Parts: sequence; C-alpha cells; structure tokens
Amino acid sequence: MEETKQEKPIEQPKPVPKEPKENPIDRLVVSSSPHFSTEDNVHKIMHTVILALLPACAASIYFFGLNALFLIITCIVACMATEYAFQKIRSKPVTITDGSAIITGILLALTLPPSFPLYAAVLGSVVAIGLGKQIFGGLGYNIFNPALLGRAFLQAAYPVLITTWSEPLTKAAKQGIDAVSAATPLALMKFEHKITPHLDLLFGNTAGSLGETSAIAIILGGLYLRYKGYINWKMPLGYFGSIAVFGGIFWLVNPLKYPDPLFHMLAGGAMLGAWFMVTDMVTTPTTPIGQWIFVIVAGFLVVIIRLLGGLPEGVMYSILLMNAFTPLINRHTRPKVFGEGGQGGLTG
Amino acid sequence: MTLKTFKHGIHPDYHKELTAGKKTERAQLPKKVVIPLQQHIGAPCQPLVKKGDTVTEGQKIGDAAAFVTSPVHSTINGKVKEIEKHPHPVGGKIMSVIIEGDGSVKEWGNGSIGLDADTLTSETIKNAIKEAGIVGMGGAAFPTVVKLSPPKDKKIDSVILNGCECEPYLTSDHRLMIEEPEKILWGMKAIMKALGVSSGYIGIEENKPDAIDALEKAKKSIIPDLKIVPLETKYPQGAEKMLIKAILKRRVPVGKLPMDVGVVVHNIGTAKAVYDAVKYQKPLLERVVTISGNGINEPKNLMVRIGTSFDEVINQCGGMKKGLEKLVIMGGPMMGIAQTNLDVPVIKGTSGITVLAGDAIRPAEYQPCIRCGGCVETCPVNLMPYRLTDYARFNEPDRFKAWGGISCIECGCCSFSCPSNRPLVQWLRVGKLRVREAEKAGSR
Amino acid sequence: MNKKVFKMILVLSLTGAVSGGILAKVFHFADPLIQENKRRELREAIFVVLPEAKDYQTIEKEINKEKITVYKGIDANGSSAGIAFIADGGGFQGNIRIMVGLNTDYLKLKGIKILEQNETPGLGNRIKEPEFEGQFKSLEIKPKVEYIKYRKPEKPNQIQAITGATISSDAVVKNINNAVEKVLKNFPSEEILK
Amino acid sequence: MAEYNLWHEFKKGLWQEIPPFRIALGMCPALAVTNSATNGIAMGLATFFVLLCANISVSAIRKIVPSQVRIATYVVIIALYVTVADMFLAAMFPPISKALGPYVPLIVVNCIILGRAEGFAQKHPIVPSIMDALGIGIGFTLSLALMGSIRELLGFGSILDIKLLGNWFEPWIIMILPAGAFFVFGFLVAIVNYLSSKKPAETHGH
Amino acid sequence: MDVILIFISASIVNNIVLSYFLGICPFVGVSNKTESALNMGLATTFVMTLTAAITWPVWTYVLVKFNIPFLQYVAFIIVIAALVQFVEMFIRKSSPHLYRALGIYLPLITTNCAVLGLALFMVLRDYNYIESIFFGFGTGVGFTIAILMMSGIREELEYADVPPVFQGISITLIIAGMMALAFMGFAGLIR
Amino acid sequence: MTGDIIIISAGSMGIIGAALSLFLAYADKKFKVEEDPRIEDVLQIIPNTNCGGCGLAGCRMFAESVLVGKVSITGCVAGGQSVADALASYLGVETQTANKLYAVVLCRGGEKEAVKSSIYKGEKTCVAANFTGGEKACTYGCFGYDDCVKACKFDAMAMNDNGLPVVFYDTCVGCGACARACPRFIIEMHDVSHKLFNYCRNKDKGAVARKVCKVSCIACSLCVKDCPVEGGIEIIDNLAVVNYDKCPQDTDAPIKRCPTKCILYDEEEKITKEFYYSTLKKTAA
Repeated sequence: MEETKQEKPIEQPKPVPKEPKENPIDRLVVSSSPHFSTEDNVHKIMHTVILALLPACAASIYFFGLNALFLIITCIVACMATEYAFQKIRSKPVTITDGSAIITGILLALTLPPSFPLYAAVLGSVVAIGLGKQIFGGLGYNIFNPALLGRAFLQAAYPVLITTWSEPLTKAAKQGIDAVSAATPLALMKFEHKITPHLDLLFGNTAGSLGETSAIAIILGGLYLRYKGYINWKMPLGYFGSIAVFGGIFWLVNPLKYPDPLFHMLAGGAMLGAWFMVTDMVTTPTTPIGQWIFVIVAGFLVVIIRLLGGLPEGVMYSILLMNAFTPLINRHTRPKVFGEGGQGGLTG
Repeated sequence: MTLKTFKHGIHPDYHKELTAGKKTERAQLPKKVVIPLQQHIGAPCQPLVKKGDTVTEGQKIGDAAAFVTSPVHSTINGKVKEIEKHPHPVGGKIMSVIIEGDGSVKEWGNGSIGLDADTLTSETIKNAIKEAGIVGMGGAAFPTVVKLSPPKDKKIDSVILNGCECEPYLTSDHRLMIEEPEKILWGMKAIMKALGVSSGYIGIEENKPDAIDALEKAKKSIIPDLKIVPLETKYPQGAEKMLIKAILKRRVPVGKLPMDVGVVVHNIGTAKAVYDAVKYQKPLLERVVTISGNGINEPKNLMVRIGTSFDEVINQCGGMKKGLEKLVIMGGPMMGIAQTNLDVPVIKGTSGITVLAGDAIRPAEYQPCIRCGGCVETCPVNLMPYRLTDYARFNEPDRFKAWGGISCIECGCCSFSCPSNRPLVQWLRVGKLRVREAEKAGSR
Repeated sequence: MNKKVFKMILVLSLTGAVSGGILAKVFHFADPLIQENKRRELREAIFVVLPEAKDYQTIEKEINKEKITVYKGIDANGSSAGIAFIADGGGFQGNIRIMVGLNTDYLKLKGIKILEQNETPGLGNRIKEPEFEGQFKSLEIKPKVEYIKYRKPEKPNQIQAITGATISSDAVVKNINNAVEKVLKNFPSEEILK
Repeated sequence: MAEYNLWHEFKKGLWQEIPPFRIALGMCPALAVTNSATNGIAMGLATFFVLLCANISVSAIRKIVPSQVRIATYVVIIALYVTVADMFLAAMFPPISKALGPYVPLIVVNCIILGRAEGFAQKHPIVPSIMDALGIGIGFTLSLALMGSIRELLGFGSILDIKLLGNWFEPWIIMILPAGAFFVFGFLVAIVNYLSSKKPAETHGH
Repeated sequence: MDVILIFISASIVNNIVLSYFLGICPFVGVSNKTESALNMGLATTFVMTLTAAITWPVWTYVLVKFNIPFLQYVAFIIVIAALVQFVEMFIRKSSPHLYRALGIYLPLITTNCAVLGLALFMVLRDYNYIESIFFGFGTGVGFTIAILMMSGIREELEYADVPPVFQGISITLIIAGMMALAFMGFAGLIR
Repeated sequence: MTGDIIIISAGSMGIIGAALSLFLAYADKKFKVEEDPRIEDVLQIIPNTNCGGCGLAGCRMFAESVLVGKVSITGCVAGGQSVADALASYLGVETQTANKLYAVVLCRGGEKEAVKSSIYKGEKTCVAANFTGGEKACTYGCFGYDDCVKACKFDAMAMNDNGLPVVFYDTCVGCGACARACPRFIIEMHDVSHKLFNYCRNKDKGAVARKVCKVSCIACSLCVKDCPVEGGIEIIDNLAVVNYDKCPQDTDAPIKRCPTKCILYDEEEKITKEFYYSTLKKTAA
C-alpha cells in the first residue's frame, strides 16, 4: 500500500486542450446567466486610481523636488518587481500590469518623508507587496492595506529615519538653506503646541510625508475618483465626519490645548487616508452598516491616538486596526435579506 | 414626484430601441412543430395522441391529472409524426409530440373586442383558462389557473399586471401593450373577476411612455379604477417580489409566495391569453417573441406558433451575423437560458430569443474578488453574493443557508456589476443545489 | 470512591508538600547569592553616578507612609561625594528607573544611569546611551531640568531631546525633576553633609 | 529493540517533531525572549533542564497519580523545577536572569513541557522519556538559538554580541519588537514546511 | 478611574497576546473558527478573572505573610490548574455542545501562559484586590479581542489563495505580527 | 530558621494541594458526565477522514453508531477489511468480510472521442456546468472538469490527457465521494468482482448517440446476444446494462463484437497502469 502511494504522481496533469477541427465560431457559446456585464473592470478602476493620484505626486515633486520623484519611482519599481517575483515563484499568471502594484507603490511613497533613503523604500515596497498582498494570495485576498502595512513595517524598522522630516523647498529657499530638518504640523501641535496655519496645510507648504502635505492636490484626485464613481462617498465623508466630531469634542472642551477639527482634517495623513486608503475596496467592509462602523471607529481612533497617544499621527494605525476588524465587521453586519424577519409582509 | 421602485438593482444598457418601434409581425406557419409535454412548472403531461394520429389546431394533445399542471395543445393542423424525447430550451430532453403540418389554418372567432363580463362566473373563467393551458408568460411558466385558485385561508386583495419587462432587449410585452391594450385590459378584468378582487394595478417602467398612454386611454371604458403605475426604469423591476414592494410596499417573506401578502402578479401576455381563452375558448397557441440582440440581422417582434424551432424563427429575422462567436438565449440576457442546439422549440414561456455576438458576450475569464461590495450594493434581496459564492465553491451548505443564500432570485445583478467579471450567479446556483442536497441527505 | 478521593488528596498534597520543602531548601542556598547580586548592582550604579565615591551609606526616611531611600557617597577621604537616589516613573511604555547622582551643593547633577526601561528599541531606548546620559553630567537643576528639540542646549539647565523620542526624553527629565524635588525637600543638605 | 527505539526517540526531536516549528508548542518563549541569540540559548537551556527533570519525575510517578489530579500534579512538579532554574539563574547569571525577565517562570506553562509529560513521559518508562527530553530539549534550544540569531542579526547587526554587519547596515528595529518576532517565526515555520514538503518528493523519484 | 485605566490598558493598549507574547498557543490553535474562538476567549476570560481573584489572597495572605515568596510559581500554577479542571468539568456538565466545541482546548488554558503571566504581573505591579480583578478581567477581554480578530481573519483566509507553505501556523503568526504592528499605534496611550 | 521555612513551605503547599484536590473531588462528583470512552478508541482505529462513505455524518457518528451496533463493523468502506478486523477484535465480536468497492467511471468520451457542440464560458466545474451544459454534445457524458478528483480524499483519482478522470484501482477505498460529486452520475461504485462494464451512459437512440460520441452505446444488442447467460445483459433505455447477478464476470465474450467498443472487460487495472506509465514518462522527460 505504502509503495503505491509513493509512486503516485503529485502533480496531476491537466488535459491538454485539443485544437478543435471545426471552426469554433460555428459552435454556439454557452454560459450561465447573466450573459451580460458592466464595462467596468479591475484594470479600469486601478488605472483611474493611478490617474487620481497624479496631482498628489505632482504636488510632492513641486514641494520636495527630485527626492520625491526618485522615491515615487523607486517604490513603484520595487513593488512591481516584488509582485513579478512572487508570481513567478508561485508560477501564477503575472498581473503586474493591472495597476494594483503601482497604486501600492505610489501610496507607499506618499506616506514616506522626502529624505527617506531609497534602500529603505525598497524594503518597504517588498514588505508591502510580499507580506501585505502576495502572502495572502494576491489582489483581493489581502487583509491589510499593503501600502500602510509597508509603511508600518518601516515605521517599526527605521523609527528614526521615518520621523526625520525636512521643510518643503518653498520654505527652505526662503530661509536660504538646502534642507532643514523640521517637525510636521502634527508633531508641532503635539509637542510644542503650535498650530500650523490652515492655508499652509491646504496647499502643502509644510514639512511632512510626500502625500501628507498638499491637501488640495489630494482632494482634486479624490473628487475625480468620486466623479468616476469608483469610491463610495460614505467612506471619505464618514471618516472626515468622525474625525471632525471627535476632534471637535476635544476642541470644545479645551480649545487652547487641542486643535480645531479643520486642522485635524487638513494635517497629516487624514486627507490621503480618507480619499485613498479608507476607500480601498479590498480591505474595508462591504456591507453598508459595516462601512459606517469602519469609518467612524477609524476616525475616533485617529483623534485618540493623535491627542492622547504617544505618537503624533494616527491615520495609518487607525486604518490598519480597522482592517484587522473588517472580517468580523463584515460577518456581523450582514444586511437583512429581503423579506427576512417578522411576519410583517403587510406592514413592511 | 419620484417614481416608485425598490432598493438596489442595476441600470444595464437596455438596447430596446432595436425592436421597440417595430410592429409585431405574424411569423410564417411552421411546417413542423415540436410540442414538449412539459412547458410549465408542475407535473408533466401524458400524451393523448398516438403516432400517426391526425390533429387539429387547438386540439388538446397532452394533459395530466395533477393540480399544478397545464395541458398542451397542437398548434397546427397535421399529423403526429413522432412522440419522443426532444431537446428542450430549458435544458435536457423532454418527451415531446412532433407534428407535421398540412399548411391549413383554423379560424378562431373574430367578433368585437370585449367580454360579457356579467354572465361570466369565476368558475367558468378559471375553467376556460385551465383548458386553454395558459401559464405565466414572463418566463417562469407557472400554471395561471393555480395562481387564480388561492387556498381559502389566503385572502387576495390585489392583482398586479407586470408590464415592466425589465430584461434588456425584450419588447414583446411592450408591443403587446401598444398594439392590443383592450385585450389585455379585458383579460385583466377576467382575472380580477376570477379572484373576486377589485383593486388592480399595472406596473410599467417609465421608459415605455407609449404603453402607459395606450393603457391609460383604453382603461377608461373597461376598468376605470385600475391604477397604472409608472415605475423607475431599473433592473429587476419585473421580479415579482420587487414589483410588489414597489407598488404596494409589501415585502414577500423569505420562502413565501406573493399570495401570502394578498397579491397575485400576472404577466401582460398572460392577460391577453386569458382574454382569448375566455372569449373564444382559444388555447395558448402562439405568442409574441422578440428576436433581438446584436447577433441578429433584422431584429423583430414576431407572433410565433408554439413549437416552432428557434432555427426557423431566427431565419425569419435574416439569420445570425456571420464570423462572430454567438450566444443564443431563450429570454433576455440577464436571466435567459443559453442554448446549445437551435433545434429546440419556442415554448409558452419564450418571451424572446436574444442572440449576442462577439464582444457583447461576457468573457469567460474572471479575476479574483476585490471585495468592492458592488454585488452587495446591487443585490435586490440584500444578499452578500461574494461571500455566498465562497460558501458555495467550498461546499459549505450550512453557512450558505445561514447567510440567506436560498433567497437568491438569480436576477444576475451581482454578476453584472462585478468588476472582476466573476460568475457569481452560477456559483449561487451551485450553492442552492448543495443546500437542497444537504437537506435531502439530512432528512434521509 | 472514597479511596479514590483519598488518593487524590494524598498525591496532590504530598507533591505540594515535597516541592515546597525542596524549594525552601534551594532557596536557602540561592537567596544569599541573589541578594549579593542585587547589592553589587546597586553599588555599581551608585559609583557610576557618583564617580568619586568609594563607599556609600544608605539613609532611609519614611514620609507620608512612603519610604524614601538615598545613598550618600563617601569618597576616598571619607567625606561626602554627593548623594544618589532612584528616580522611578512612567515612560513611554512602562516604567523608567534612573539612578541619579546629585552634587552635595544641591545645584548640579553629577550624572545619571538608567537602570531599567522598557522604551521602544532604537528610539526611546536610546536614553540609555552614553550620549544621552552624559548630557546630565554637571547639569544645573535650578529652576528645573528642561529639554529642547532639534537644537543644541542654550541654557545650563537644558538637554537636547532625542529626535523622534520626545516622550521618552520628556519622561526622563520629568522623573528626575520629581525625584530631585522630593529629595531636596526631605533631605536638607546639612543633614546629609554632617 | 530498546536501543533502536531510544535513538528514534532522541532523533525525532531534532527534525521530525522539532519544536516549535513542527509541533506548535512552546511558542510564547520562542517569540518573547529571542531578541538576541544569547537570550534564546539561555531560555532554551533552561527549558531543556526543566523538560529533562520533569520527564524523569513524571515518568517515575506516572503509575500512582489519579487522573483527576494528573495535570495539577504535573504542573506542580514542573513549577518546582522552574523555580529552581529561576533561582539558579538569578544567583549565577544575573544579567541573563534580568533579560529573560518574567519569561523564566513562564516555562511552567510552556506547553512543550506539559505536552511531553502528558503525551510521552506519562506513557513511557524513564529511559525513553530521558531520550525524548534530550531530543526535544536540544531541538528546542537549537530553534531558539536560530531565531535569536536571525533577530539579533537583523535587529542589531550582530550575533552573540559580535558585530557581523558593518555600519552600512541600518538595523531593522522591528526585528526586536513583537511584530518582528511573529514575522521571523512565521517565515521559519514556512521554511520548515517547504523543506519537509520537498523531502518526500525526493524519495519519490527512486 | 484607576481600575478603568487598568482595564483598558490590559485589554487594548498592552494586549497580552500582541505585546507580551503570552497565550500564543491557544491564540494559534483555536483561532480558526469564530465560534470556538469566542468560546475559548470567554472561557479564558472567566478563568483569568477567577485566577486573579484567588491568587491575590494566596499571595497576600499566605506567601507574603509566611515570607515564602519563592513558592509563588508552584502555588499559582496549582491554583490555575485546579481552576481549569473545574471549569472543564463544569462546562462538560452544563453544555455538552460547548464542551465538544472546545474539547481538547480546555486543558490548554492551563498551559495558557497568559493566565500565569497575568498572576505574575499582578504581583509585580502591586495591584490591590479590586485592581487585580479588573486586571484579570481586562487581560481576558484583551485575549478575547485578539483571538476573535484572528479568527475573523482566518475564516476569511479559508477562501483565499494562500501559498501552501504558509498555510496554517505560519500565516497565522505572520498575521499576528501585522496585528502587533497595528496595535503599536496604541503605544503610549496609557502610561 | 531553615527548618522553619521548610516546614512552613511544605505545610502550606500541602494544605493548598489538599484543599484543591478536595475541591476537585467534589466537583468531579458533582459534574460527573458519562460518555462512552470507547468512542475515542474507535476513532483511532478508523481512518477518521470524514469521507462520508458510510453514509453517516462524519466519523464520530460512525464511531457512536458502531458501538451501539447500529451499523456493521464493515460499515467503514474507507477502512476496508483491515479496519473491520481491528474493530472486531476491539469490540470482541466475530469479524466479517467487508465488500471491497471501487469507483468506475462509466464514460470514455474524452477530448478525442466526444463531439463538441459549443463553447462553454463559465465556471469550470462539473456541478456548475451542469446548469448550462458543457462543451460536449453528449448530454449524458463526462464534462471533463475535475469535481470527482477534487472530491477524492484519498488521492485515488486524477485527470488523464484525454480529459477524463482515472481511478487508481489500488488506492481507491470505495468511499463513493466521487460518485456523489458527479452531477451526471457517471461514476458508480462496484464490487471488485465486477469486471464487465458498459462505459457509456447515453440513453439516446443509437443514431443520435453515435453522432455525439465515437464510443457511445448504440444499443445494437450484439453483447446481449453474445452473453453466455440469457439475460446477463439487457437493453434498457437504449443502453446495454450488465446484470451482475446473472452475467458471468470471467469471460470477455460479450465485448468481442461491440462496434463502438463501449463495453469492455477487465479494464480498470489497465487504465491505472497506463496512466502511471504515461505520467512517469512525462516526469522523466
């Protein structure tokens, strides 16, 4: 018995499709209903998201110069290379052209400080795609937002490098120095109780990660996505709303100590998070109620971490934490099946 | 005023312009018809004729003793050539009577339009409908008389005529409403009489204003207090449960019938057939079939004898386009059934024949689910299809059932809206099958 | 049935008793060594923050039911080499215990040594690096020890915080300030110097 | 026959059942104290000692313990040896004792020890139990040393405090943190899975 | 107020599984189904609360009083072992269904290092009786949260295309690592 | 002093131990639950793969049932004779002979033989394809997807080059999972003594059947005539059906004149071997 088991081939050969003799067009197609489908597809969505990210990239290059450009390119290339390598090793179809790796690369780059060393960015990209996505089986199966996972890994691996910020070129030029190490608006708020003017935050005239600075560029991209119908309006709106409400409560309690809600929304990663990470389809709930829970709790966590926690910024952790809860949320917020529950057919 | 509708659903391209403006033409008399002995939900009929018998148009050739069943009739004059298993458009092979025609046509009465409603009793109407073999003509083919005979404990208070025709491409009901509104309304009146119900509704999607006009105009003299309800154009507006929700705001509970909330829903075509049956004792011999789709050379609405083969019908519409992959569907593209063989006959439930070609066919390849939630957002019965399909694929009938999978109405919204092009409905069907299997095994 | 219960009780209590006995015996041998280790550690820490000290003397006081201990350093000449005490307080994650050495003039620190900390490796835990600890050498404690960020200290009572680890730096400074304040209040210099 | 068995009992701990990768026991210490190779080895040895003593004792008294208090009795015995080990470390190697912190007492609840006591020593006489403890103990120590080395190398650039990677290497602090421990452990399990899935395939060719 | 902080700290900020690596074995072993994970979490929470409630007096009134603190481990573990066995018998009697679901995992609570760890931490941090109970309860809740999250993720992964070598313990640990990363966001929240 | 500590330690531990064991003894008495401990033992004996071959819901159910005598000790088909023997000796009853079953795939219309009528665009599993019909014109034959192979828990099936499932005669334990997985009921479970099979399920008339597949049964009745025993083979529903009660299984006489070679004798072992050779060749190359 043992012997025969050993002999048995591990790989079961798939039948080789035979070339049909007759012209295949003469044969009718059969498929299960519906035989019809929407024109949207994954590639289209992904490419639109990339397009929507361009303003933010452009803004970061404007403010931080070539450093930003190199960082973005490095992340994209490293992400695509990792995806390619993983899929080759697993002998799965290579899907680096579907754009999802590019998005991860851009998003990762946008969360890094401009002076971040490129080798570390490569490490982050490998982690983002390798650990964040491919280990779960690739696009669609990942639990955590890959870009944020990569960034969280880097934050833990290189805590110093990732908190070393520089002033944007626009300010540095004014001060006549090349690159000045500086604090982000949130760090200034937290440790030195200085509030950066809202206008600077809006246009991006502050120190910070590539994509944290210019709120307006991100809003542009986000609105474009919304216009194309690829993001659910609930997600950014709920997230901002939740941040504003909880931030506002703190502000009302002590306006001197805590910043106003608008500051919360404009500073740090809240913009990028709200438009491009909370709206990530794969890692957020699919049910209507679940989506509300996700954004509200995430917004709450942001405020708590920013104001009471040890770290100045909480957007990344708030989203990662909620990502981990997403499967549970999905399971427990199943919409009520039509006609389910109650006898109330007549009243319903 | 916002239009009445239900929650969720989708807005596909309807492509109704191909045939919506085309008057219904009478198809050529077929030389041979294949009458399957089962064209309805319920017990199959036993043949009443033998090979070699001569039959006339309208002669009953098959019947069964069961309650839920419907007799079948010969649709031409001729001779029974064979009684054997023949491919059926719903799939598989069904015992069918094959009749070779002699080319003659029977005349059914042709008097003034209208019924002598006062002299008709509920029983005579029901009897006429039963004898005429009328089944729901929207596709499900449930025997009409059964719907008209509710159990005593179920009080029916409303009748809805379903004129939504939400399936893309199909226009057969639309044409019927424009061309024969009086007959439909008289049929409706007979149905209401049979049920003893006074409140009637006709639900029509607002993309058919001409049909609404025609019915509004005609109803004044026939049933003045009938309500014609324009509905939002949205798929699947025509699904029974959705229609009842939209018009009466009632929810049919899971696993229950419209009857349970006091409603009976009939199709437009059924109403017209009821009129014919009651007025002329004419069985269901022919029906309007929309032949459309981008693979058809001349899309048309045809009045076709039941039993005519698809091949013959398609040939009368200029045939199919050459050089492209083609998909022939009985019904519309959302819920219709793909055909492997064009030898199958038109049956009572064939509302259309849609031929898709080339790029219009959904590709076979699909990508992994990106959990966009599109299927959850569009599902009219509030399911989570992406999750249910996992349960179906990994054969977990318990979970499938617990998550409400058996409530799926297979409308196809989920697959339609899936950006990864996943065959969700197919998996859901597998899941439902597995639940049934598990239940059978459990009760064993 | 009763026999079974009896056996259960016997086995478990016997096992308990035997292990209790064995442990007591082992403890008897190990405890002096463990205590010795602890003493040596303390001694070394005191000598780090009070470099001139060759010996020390423990002074304990109970104030408001709280025991405060200071160690008076004694140099080669037998005169006071400053006093040392432990500053204990919350850090970023868990407690930070610092041995603080104070000059006898009660104006300047002689040095500090981080005894225990649980800060983020690579970030907060750089407080135990000599570059950071060294900043406290001869630091003025009046009015208070302060930290500043991103710049070199400007005043004699300032140190530079560790970049990215503001909270840990802050915790160290706070702990030291608290402990110093407590010591200054309860151990007037005359008392120590005598 | 006995000798053949003994060798087998010893050997299985080194690869076939190497903890914590193949039999998922004793994961807590494997994660918690392996931030440097030294700590890993120390923890491994301490566990080894307790395992050996516990296996011997349990095997010796296995016949007189009633089943209702079996687990309680065994854990008491284990706790006894753990306390001994703890005191020994505190007395002789204070720095290591400090680094291992509260994880030495947690050897008591290391599933490996109770697992082996329940699963093996309880059913076998003393000598095979010793061999089992030796094999599993050595396997566990090696595993911990391996994990400690990897984490120390990536987290500090050194192994056993000897700097191996030059200054060009910016240490990955994460490797010293909980998250890094989970990642390294996860990957090691995957590698062991991979290696063991390859093995039968090789023999398949013959 | 203090007890609430202790509770939050034990359950979320300093999660016993994700930042102290305690209780990994059941965390990995019983987290493949949400239902059994929840039951395991509840059983553990129950045992933990009881442990805190019983070990505290043992520590204060026996070990400290008689000056025999070195018996700590032995005394604590025997209490825990007895408690777990009691819970096992109780569940077996009261809910055979639950017993079958948890089955072999119940004894695992004994070797759940989180339980002993909790008793040791409790002593180390000098909590008073009420604080100890809240600490025990909070730790149990923290364990439950962690194992529930993990089970949710793992149920999701049943349908995912995880590479075979990573399936099982490996991916579970890696996810735990990711969760630990995410929980780092709470660092410094309660000092 | 030392003596004191030892006595105190030993004493207090002894008391704690005694107290707890008393407590446990009480709990043990109070919460006593009787469960047949033999269930675990039986689970150790049977393969415990939950294959469902016994027709019960899982192995535990089988263990419970066999202990109360609801099912025979030969009920575990996956375990076969050896498990039946082991159970017999465990339960102290006389052993019985287990019928060894194995799965037979009754369709040989693979890629080469069957005519294709359509292009299937949908999920490539048999159960899904059964809703619409697959590529092949024959509506009774094998779809050529691998539901049965996936259902096999014993690695006793594989798809061959011709797109048909192959049963490994030696490895098959006869649990029937594949037969249950097949939506067209092509796979049947047979006793090992059965050797003669009609490898076609097409119930159409000969002319129709012949059109869709080269190896279809056309109901020509030649095998019926050639069968040495009257009524050993009958034509039912346009199919030659072997009546195993009557038809002798030691002769290949009936297959000699079969025009389409759909009825074959002693083929299963051959198929398995052929498959081995072809795959071995491939792995070597």
